[in-house]
Amino acid sequence: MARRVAIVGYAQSYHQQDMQMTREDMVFEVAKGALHNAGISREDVDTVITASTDFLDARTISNLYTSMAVGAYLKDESKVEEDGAFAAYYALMRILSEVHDIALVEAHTQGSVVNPHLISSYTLDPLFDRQMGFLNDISAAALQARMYMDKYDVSEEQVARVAVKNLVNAADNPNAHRRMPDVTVEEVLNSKLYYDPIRELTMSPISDGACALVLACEEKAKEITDNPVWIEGVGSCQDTYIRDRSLYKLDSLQKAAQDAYEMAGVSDPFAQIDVFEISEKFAHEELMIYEALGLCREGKGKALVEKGMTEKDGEIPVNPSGGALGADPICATGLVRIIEAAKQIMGEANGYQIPAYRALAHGQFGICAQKNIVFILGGE
Amino acid sequence: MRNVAIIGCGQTKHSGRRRDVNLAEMVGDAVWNALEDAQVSPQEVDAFTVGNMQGFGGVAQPEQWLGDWIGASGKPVLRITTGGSTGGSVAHGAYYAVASGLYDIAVATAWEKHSDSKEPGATTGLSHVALGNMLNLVNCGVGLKHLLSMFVVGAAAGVACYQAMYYMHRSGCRVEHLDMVAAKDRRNAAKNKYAHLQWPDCTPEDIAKTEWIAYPFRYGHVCPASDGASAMVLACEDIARKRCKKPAWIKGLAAYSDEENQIMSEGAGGIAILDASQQIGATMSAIKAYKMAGIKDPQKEIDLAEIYQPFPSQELLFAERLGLFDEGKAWQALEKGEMDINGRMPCDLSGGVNATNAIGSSALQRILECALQIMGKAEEHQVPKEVHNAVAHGWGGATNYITVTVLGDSPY
Amino acid sequence: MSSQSEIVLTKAPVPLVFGFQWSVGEMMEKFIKTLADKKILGAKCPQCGYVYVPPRWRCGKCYAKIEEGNLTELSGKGILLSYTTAYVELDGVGNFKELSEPKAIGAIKLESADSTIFMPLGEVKPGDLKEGMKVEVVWREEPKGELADIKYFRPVKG
Amino acid sequence: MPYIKEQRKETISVEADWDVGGSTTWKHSTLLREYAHGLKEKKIIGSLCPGCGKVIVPPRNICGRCHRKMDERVVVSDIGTVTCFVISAPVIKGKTKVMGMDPVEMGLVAEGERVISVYVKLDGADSNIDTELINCKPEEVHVGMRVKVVWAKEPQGKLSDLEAVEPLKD
Repeated sequence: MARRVAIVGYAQSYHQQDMQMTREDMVFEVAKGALHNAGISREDVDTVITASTDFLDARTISNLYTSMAVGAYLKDESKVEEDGAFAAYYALMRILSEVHDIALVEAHTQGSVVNPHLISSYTLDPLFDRQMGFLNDISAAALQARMYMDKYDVSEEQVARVAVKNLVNAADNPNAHRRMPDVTVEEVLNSKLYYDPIRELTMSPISDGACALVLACEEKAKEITDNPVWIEGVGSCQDTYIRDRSLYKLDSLQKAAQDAYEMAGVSDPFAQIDVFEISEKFAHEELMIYEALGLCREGKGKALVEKGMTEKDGEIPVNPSGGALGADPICATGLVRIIEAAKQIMGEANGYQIPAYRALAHGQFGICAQKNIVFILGGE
Repeated sequence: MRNVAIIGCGQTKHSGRRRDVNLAEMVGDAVWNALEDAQVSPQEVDAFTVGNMQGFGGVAQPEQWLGDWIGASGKPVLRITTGGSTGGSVAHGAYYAVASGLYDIAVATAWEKHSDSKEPGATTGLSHVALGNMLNLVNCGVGLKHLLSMFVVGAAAGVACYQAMYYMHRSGCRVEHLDMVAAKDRRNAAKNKYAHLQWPDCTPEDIAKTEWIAYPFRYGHVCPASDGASAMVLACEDIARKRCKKPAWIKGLAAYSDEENQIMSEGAGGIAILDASQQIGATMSAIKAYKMAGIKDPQKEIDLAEIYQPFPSQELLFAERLGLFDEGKAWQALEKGEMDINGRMPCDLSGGVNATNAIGSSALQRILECALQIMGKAEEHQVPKEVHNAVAHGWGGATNYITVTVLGDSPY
Repeated sequence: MSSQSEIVLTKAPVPLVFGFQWSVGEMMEKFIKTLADKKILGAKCPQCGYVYVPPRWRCGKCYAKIEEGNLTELSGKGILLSYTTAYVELDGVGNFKELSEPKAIGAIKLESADSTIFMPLGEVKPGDLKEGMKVEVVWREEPKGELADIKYFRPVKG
Repeated sequence: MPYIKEQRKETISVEADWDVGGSTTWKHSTLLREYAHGLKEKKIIGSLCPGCGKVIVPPRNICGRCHRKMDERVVVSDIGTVTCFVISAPVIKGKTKVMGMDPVEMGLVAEGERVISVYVKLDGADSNIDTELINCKPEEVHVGMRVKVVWAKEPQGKLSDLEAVEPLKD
């Protein structure tokens, strides 16, 4: 990369089911919080990138009435209409270009405004799949899960163990939405069945939440903080539409991860990365993500869970924060992963801290994780 | 800083009803035209930036479905949207993708297909902008008469009416000047084979014959709702010099937003602190973009402009904000023919948004048209002079979002 | 992040429904109209041979142009790649409605096609569904050249 | 109008609905309600930014310039100045439709009347409110005109209590 860019401040809301707060206030608080966390003022910021979607916010031009709240007034501003991790990616590009030095990134969704699963059905091919009427992100994930589980002989118990790990982890994270310290595999397997094998506890909850991040170029970062987290690598990729891709694997994530690893000089992610924060919208997806990230061979994701390797105290902890199963304020989810990964490196993950020098954060968007983005973060 | 150039442009024919194609095919047409123009194969493209306003066409995140149609599967795709200025923001996204050094060739594409909505024109999308706010007003007992006065004057023109009145009051510009702008843009559009409202010999008198919407706007002043898509191929310096005889360099860009002139805030609270014709965001964006481009006197150094003007008053107003004319003097320049194709500062030779408005794509088209003029590929509406520098403008939100892009025939 | 202001929940007092009418383009029009003859069309890429269902004019794999002459008639039989049983259904306003009778949904690869299509399954108990199972299309009694002509897919008997 | 017409093949369409009303619950602050309630006592409430001292009517939550909450409330005058106006075309029965409704038929506007919509900066406020100007001929309205709020006969704590503005007579 042409310049080193660091994360120097962050903030997130207490993600919850139905936040008694307007979108504007929620955005204001995280933006203010991130600037405060970085110890800078709005005046120091060069560019502001937000992430939200018109359908999920139920407002066309979703950023229109939050520009003031986020602090974008008379700033070079833009909006990414997908996961906040892509907003961080755009902000990174803006700083790398040397046109801007400090960027504020914000992302939010209030799932309580309109059911995001309904909106997911609006992303389908309107000429064919949407006309059929039954496909949405959950039913598509169910087809994906069945295909993956049949192909690699993965049991429902193994998938449930992923959910248990993340939901128990979420209990230690005060910002998470679904915090279940005592949840068991049985409880997961007995939770409400939506589309077989997807159950209430093997899919992410519908959350309200927001988060914000401050990125700075090297010289500014060093002025701002003694504890910057450097972006060492990034990769992003969009897969083919669901009709024409292999559903049982995440090719686009694999490609995104390869790009990010290459940029960061990571040849063995298992050994070289200390903690992973990933956006698993469904429990089975986490296993597929392990494989796409190169943590194990194809179809062997279940073994990592069986051996407890991705537990908080395992060799490669995944989602010590509880991940997307712990809270899923759609557009904020990926950006929260970046924040959680950065917190681990900064040593600020109170209650779920893992000794970490290098971390991976993953964001996704679209049905069956069509679009993926991977960040590799590192400390000094 | 890495230099970035536009090396290929593509667009579709715009019209009120592109029912011969579906959305994916329409966007595909524009992208394939751009790749062909740039002589770049789809395999060579490193990244895509895309955008439209999803409420207008009813498909959420349409790039996930139509990504395959534009050669984007297996590639990074970034969706950027900012209302009316979406196209400009998408182009800026592609600039930053290349300028960052992460990618060498990026495609920016933006589109709108209004006819996919059953409601006329852009009703669905536009009403969705403030629907929640309007309902809050209703719940707090807004008077029917008040709503009526908002709609009777607003109808299609909305806040632009007020903006025009503010501007006219300040500058002394009159309705006849709006007629002149509209006539010029429709004549210009007739020379642009991709434009929508084409009227070859349109005169200001023709426009003056059309009915009033609300003073100062007549039906003849207003932009159409178009179906169409546009795309550009951007590349880093090495590739641009190798592949393109005359690339259009992006020399400066900025997108500063000014919310204090918005008429309404979240939950229908007031703002409108400044009058909507002040447009500090545009002034600031222009200053920053010119500075980056090394342009000291835009009146002398800029050869032509593409201004985002759904309404003719905006062409005059923003031309001043972009520093192309003295404050309050654009209408006098118009009278002297300075904004015509042979004039000192030709504006919207493509017909601009006033003639073609596929909302998401409109601001990208402004940049694309400047690039065509620099590359000498504007065909019938090519300006008969050397174009060294051109400025493109985008405008959106509720009068608050701006994109300004300065292009040149050399990166320095 | 503690201060929480009081909020008002705003619902529309009157129905507010927007309609969309997507034009389908020539390839898709042919596909839909041909359903009236109980035929499913695919499009075979002349360069890489990938067969798309429904048909389209540009290959997303190798980017070659696909012409009308590349349209190919498919058998209406295929194999089940995956399946799920729906216990709920999303209504038009985003509520999950419990289904009194669970519905089966399949991901199907039609014979000599490469795309996966997502279709309702019928005449089969959820427990009998198997990956790799042969399935066939069941047509509406009087097909009219609409997408609804495809009623569902069922297992091939025998 | 002699626009160049083009003929194009039209393919068939497929359809779907987007039930915005049914699927959405918007979350709003209580500010507008607070403002409407104030109107019952003929009080026009604005929010004051403790940073820049600007007063916004109706109240809003956040000052973007100062990036801080505008928690203070102030009452502004019901007299103000027209900063901008727009005059409608004559409203004609059966021709002018607002959201499918006919304003003449509903008795809201007289046949042939030209509605004057104005932006008014009330004394003590820094923002404009949009309202209607009544008891004034379209030829007479001008920027800088002093106007006064016309209150409903029996204010009920609704936005409609602030009916319109009319020219201020000295």
